Amino acid sequence: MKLRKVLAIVLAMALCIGMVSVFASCNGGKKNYAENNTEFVIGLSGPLTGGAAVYGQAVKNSAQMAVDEINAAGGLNGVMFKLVATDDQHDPSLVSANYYSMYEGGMQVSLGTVTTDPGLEYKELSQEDNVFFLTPSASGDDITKDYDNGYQMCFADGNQGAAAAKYVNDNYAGQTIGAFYKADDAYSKGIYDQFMDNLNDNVTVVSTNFTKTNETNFATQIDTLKNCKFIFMPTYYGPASLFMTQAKSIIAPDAIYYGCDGFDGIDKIDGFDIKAIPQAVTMLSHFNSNSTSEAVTSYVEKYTNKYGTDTLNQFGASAYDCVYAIYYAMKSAMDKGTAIDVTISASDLCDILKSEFQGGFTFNGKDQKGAVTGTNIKWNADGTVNKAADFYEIKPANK
Amino acid sequence: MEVLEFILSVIVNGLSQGGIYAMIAIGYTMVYGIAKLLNFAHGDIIMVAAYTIIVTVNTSMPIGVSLPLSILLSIVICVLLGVAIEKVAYKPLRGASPLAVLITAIGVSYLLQSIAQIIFGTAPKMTAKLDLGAFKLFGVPVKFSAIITLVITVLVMVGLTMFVKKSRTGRAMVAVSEDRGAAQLMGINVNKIITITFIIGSALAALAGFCSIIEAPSVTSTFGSMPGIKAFTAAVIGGIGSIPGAMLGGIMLGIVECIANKIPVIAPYTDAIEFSILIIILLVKPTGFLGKKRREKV
Amino acid sequence: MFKKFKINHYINYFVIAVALIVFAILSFTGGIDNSTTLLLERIAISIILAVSLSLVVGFLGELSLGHAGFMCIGAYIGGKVSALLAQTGIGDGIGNLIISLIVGAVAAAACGVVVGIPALRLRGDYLAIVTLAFGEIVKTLFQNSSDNSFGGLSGLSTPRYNKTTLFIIAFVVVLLTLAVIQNFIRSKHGRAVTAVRDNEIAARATGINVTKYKIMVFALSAAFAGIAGVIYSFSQNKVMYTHFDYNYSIEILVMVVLGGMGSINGSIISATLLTFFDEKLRLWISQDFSKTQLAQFLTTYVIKGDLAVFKDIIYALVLILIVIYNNSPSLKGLREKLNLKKLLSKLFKRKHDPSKVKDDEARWDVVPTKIEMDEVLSTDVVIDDMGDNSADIGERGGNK
Amino acid sequence: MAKFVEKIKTFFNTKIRKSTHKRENIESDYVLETRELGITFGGLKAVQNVNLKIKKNQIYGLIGPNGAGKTTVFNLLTGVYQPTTGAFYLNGEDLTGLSQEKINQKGFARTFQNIRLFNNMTVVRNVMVGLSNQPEYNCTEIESVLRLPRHFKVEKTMRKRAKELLRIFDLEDERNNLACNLPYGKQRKLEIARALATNPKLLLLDEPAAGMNPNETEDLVKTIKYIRDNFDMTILLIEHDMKFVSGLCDEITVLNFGTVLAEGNTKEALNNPEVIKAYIGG
Repeated sequence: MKLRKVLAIVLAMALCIGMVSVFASCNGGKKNYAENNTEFVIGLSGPLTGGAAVYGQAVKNSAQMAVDEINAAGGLNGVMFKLVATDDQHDPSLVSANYYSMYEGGMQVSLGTVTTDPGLEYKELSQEDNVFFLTPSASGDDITKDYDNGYQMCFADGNQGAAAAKYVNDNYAGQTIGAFYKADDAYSKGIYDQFMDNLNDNVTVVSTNFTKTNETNFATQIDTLKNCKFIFMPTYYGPASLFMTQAKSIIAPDAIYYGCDGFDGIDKIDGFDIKAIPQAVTMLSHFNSNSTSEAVTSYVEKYTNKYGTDTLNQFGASAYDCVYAIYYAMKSAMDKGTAIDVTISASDLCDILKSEFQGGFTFNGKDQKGAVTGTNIKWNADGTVNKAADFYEIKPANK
Repeated sequence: MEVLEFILSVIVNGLSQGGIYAMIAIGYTMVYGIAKLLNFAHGDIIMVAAYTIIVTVNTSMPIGVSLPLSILLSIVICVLLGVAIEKVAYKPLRGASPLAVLITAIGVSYLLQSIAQIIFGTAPKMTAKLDLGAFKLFGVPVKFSAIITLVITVLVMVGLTMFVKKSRTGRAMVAVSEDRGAAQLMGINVNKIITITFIIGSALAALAGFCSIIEAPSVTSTFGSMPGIKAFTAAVIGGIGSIPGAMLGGIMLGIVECIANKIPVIAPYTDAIEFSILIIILLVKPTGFLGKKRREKV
Repeated sequence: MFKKFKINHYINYFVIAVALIVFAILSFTGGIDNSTTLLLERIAISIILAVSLSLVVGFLGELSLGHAGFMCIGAYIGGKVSALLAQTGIGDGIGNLIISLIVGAVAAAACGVVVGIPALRLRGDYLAIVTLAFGEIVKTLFQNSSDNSFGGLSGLSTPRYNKTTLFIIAFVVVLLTLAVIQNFIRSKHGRAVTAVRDNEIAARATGINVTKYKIMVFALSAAFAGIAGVIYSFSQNKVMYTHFDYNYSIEILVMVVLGGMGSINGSIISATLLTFFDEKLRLWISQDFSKTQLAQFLTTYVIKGDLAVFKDIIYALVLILIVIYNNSPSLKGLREKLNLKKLLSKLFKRKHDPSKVKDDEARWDVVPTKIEMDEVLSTDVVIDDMGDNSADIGERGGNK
Repeated sequence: MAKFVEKIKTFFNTKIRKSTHKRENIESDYVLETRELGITFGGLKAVQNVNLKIKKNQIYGLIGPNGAGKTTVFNLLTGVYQPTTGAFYLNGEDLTGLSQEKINQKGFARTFQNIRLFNNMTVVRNVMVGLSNQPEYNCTEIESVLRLPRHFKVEKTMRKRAKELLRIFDLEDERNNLACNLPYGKQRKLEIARALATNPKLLLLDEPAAGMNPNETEDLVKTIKYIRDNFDMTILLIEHDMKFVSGLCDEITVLNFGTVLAEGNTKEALNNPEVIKAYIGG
């Protein structure tokens, strides 16, 4: 019995010491975690697995592509960039672990999160350490609110909803229109709420929504909207394409689907033949993969060659621009004489970038040839983006 | 008109959705009755079937060839997969605690989902070739897919009932589920019966996958989990172990789901309503509608 | 009095307390990172969940798949109380914390009683699906709550407790949980509960109040799950209902089963390890592994999704292999050959002889739990269901 | 349709059945007295009109061929089934319709035909479970969880008492073995010890000698007599072994097809031609 006790105590001690040595390998406090960096580290937290992984992968792939291009061209004054992407599965509760592992692993600047819900957690964490983030696609209105370290590359949901409401007010006064959105998604719900707020009273809206991330059967929703001639769809393209396929023969063939930037990529989905949809598909977006502008065609070509068309969408395009925007903002600061060392702390870099983004920095893509998601992009004082949104007809109505 | 429309759509959509649940539930209930294990990976077999069908249909073959081929292929693949799972993951655990088997089943389910993600990525796989259109019945649009599902369900149920009642193997299955030990003593090869159960269950899952696909032609790696849970609920409502019970439970659940979805006020609570019905039924009748009471002898 | 102190009963407190003290000192001297404190918080939450579920699964012998539901109630109710208190004079200090913990625990325990009632009539898989359904219902209710009650679809905003010290509180709660649950198990009441698990009919015939104990165990287990939920809500800015789906309940169940059912220490160890590796593996794959040649090769030629999927594959495979290895009847020989305990006792030339074991040293917590299928299937003696199956009543056959 | 109505009726009947019996205590000189005790399953009258009268310190046998309803009587007396007719009394106190736990606490303890031990618990803890309802070992959950002195006191005295009980059955050395690892004969004994631990007034033994060899049986006879003498116990037992019954029981009741065939003095009852006929067949 004695042996057992001794053994147990020894084991316990060993376990304690082992745990301590594993955990406590570095000393903390407010320190500069980037002091051993040999590259500029860009962080990203996005859904790489799970239901929303398409978007996370698009962002990760595109950001990696941009980083590789920058490095291939010699980096920033010879200093290379490195992208660190972590998986948050679109679950806000995983964000803090991701954030700290990146921050304490030397992250100096970040792309924030891919989606809005985790983004709200991310913004709280990053402002404590003063880490700059420019998110490609977390479009919630609250993402840039309250603090000054967060910026968006995509349109804020409120702006998109208001723009769509204006379009409907102008064209569908006195008529009944339909709306289809994902009720538990901050992006979809945010746009929808703003849309409803800005809508005139003389437009009647039949609304229907869904909540499950992997919902594939929209029979009920289609049934509700079957008499509408104009359907506003502030959802991502995945569910939208399913809706359209299933509604093909139920919704009137001369109806119009109207989406926001989440629609982008809908014509590229493998197995979804947009031409077989009789209705017109339109959207308001900052990125159109069919655009003929040089920046877009070159991005689309490179992305498709490397990753295929499955994940080609505005998320990725936006992320691609984000990396370049950060790159050019840093460059611009250096050109002004600000020293940016490779071991600069995240907080110091954040202050530099903040003054750039608020001091009239204009981003116009690689070599000033226009960005993938707009031209002459500027940022407002509240962190939202200031660029033009285009109205695209992805596919006209058949006949 | 509104009332007619409501009733008609509930009948058609509810029955077809219920039919899908019923087919999955039969798989659950048979495996449970005979192998005494809760095959948590059953829902993921539907996912495999759905991927198989979409990939086959998306090839350049004409739809007249690829569609029947895809159904056949999905059934074959699912049956092979089902048997393989049984042999690799469940058979070594025969005689072990049912909880251990349940955990293994959960592991298999995770494994299938992750493998699907690796092969097909996370973007939904879709097909444009499986749109069957709709027709108007009393002015109400009815999808052909719902009709096909209904036909398949009826055929499957009649066929299965006949099989269990009339064929030797079917009766042997009933015997094994009643009393495995006694069946073994009577010369029934229990291992063979369990394999056959998995074959039938997987084939039905493949058919359920086909029916789901023609209704909504898109699949992701988690395609089967919620239908799986719902079908399990249906099997329990009907009395787990009972094939007619699974049919009854599935169809009931489908209709409830359809009605709940039609009424906007309660639509968000659809899942809660379905699960509450389950709890209430079990509290009133602890073995489900058609379940057998097994009492412990004192 | 000291003679009564049985060290092997208290070794787990000892280990956790030492670890806690070490980490607390490190934390006050600035020796650990935020990522580590976060991980410690998560580990503490997992331990509380696993130990409390182990009470139901391991000691009462009932399968529960709704543990995340209780946690959800704790997180939402406790979080809401904490948010309300933060607006009043109490602020967000330790008083707030204690009140929220208590309210969350009580709310969850009340729901535990509600789930305990079906447990009186249902067993095994039937009860499992009811608990699963319960978890999903709770989730749906919070999902559809109005914006100013529990935040509905956008989740409930809760005050985030100081993150450098929350793990200390969390581990103090772990110790408390252990104290309550272990003391409960190692008392006449715990004996009664295990008696109900082993043979409910005999327990009734021996005068055990089965109703009382079943409901008590469900309530106790739910209360601690609720406490874990409250701590979770302190560790987040926002509580989202999506976090508490049935997959999470299953994760907790896996911790309990891998730890060895009916073994509290096993649950603690497996909860710690699983949480640790879950976190580390996720970060390792997305950060370090993805830079390797192998990863490049895989992403280019083999896989279509992200490497992050590998975590799930590893998890699933390990799970299957461990369970098969531990439970397969045909591998019994191999297991016995490689049994660590036996090897150790051979090393020390000690033979286990039960007749020489001192009473107080007989193990409480490691029992070979074996739920017989027929017992699981039976809904037990429900007198008003006698109906028409009279054939199997009586002593015909006299089997045993 | 008629069948359906019938089903609903029986459903409600079974629900109501519990409340139809009104408990009334009687004057009785017997430890156990049953009056017109009977139960019907569906249409089958499993047991009817059983009138047992067992005096204090008696060893009373309940015998009959297979399927005669002996165990059903036990199940009725211990609350596993609720009787459809009749009532039973312990020292005149009506216990009909009480739950199993309550009946045990009032003073009936039983063993089972197919042994039901707490298999994954040690032998001594099996007995301690039996002891836990005794007033002298009372200790609330709060006291246990907070480890107040009372908890330790109760545990200590309980364990001591459990060991004493085990010593009577020669099980003391096995006390830290798991119950499922005991040999068959010892499992039977342990079950009796556990029943005895609940401090009953009447001990019901369901085929205590089943599966035992002659030596063990002889031993058991001694033990049962010892229990009666030293614990001031009244015992009702079911048995097949005639030698065992005639050597042990003061009085017996013979059941066949749920009805009483003969009762009274052991020798006389066993020599009753009806009984012989029932056993030998005919």
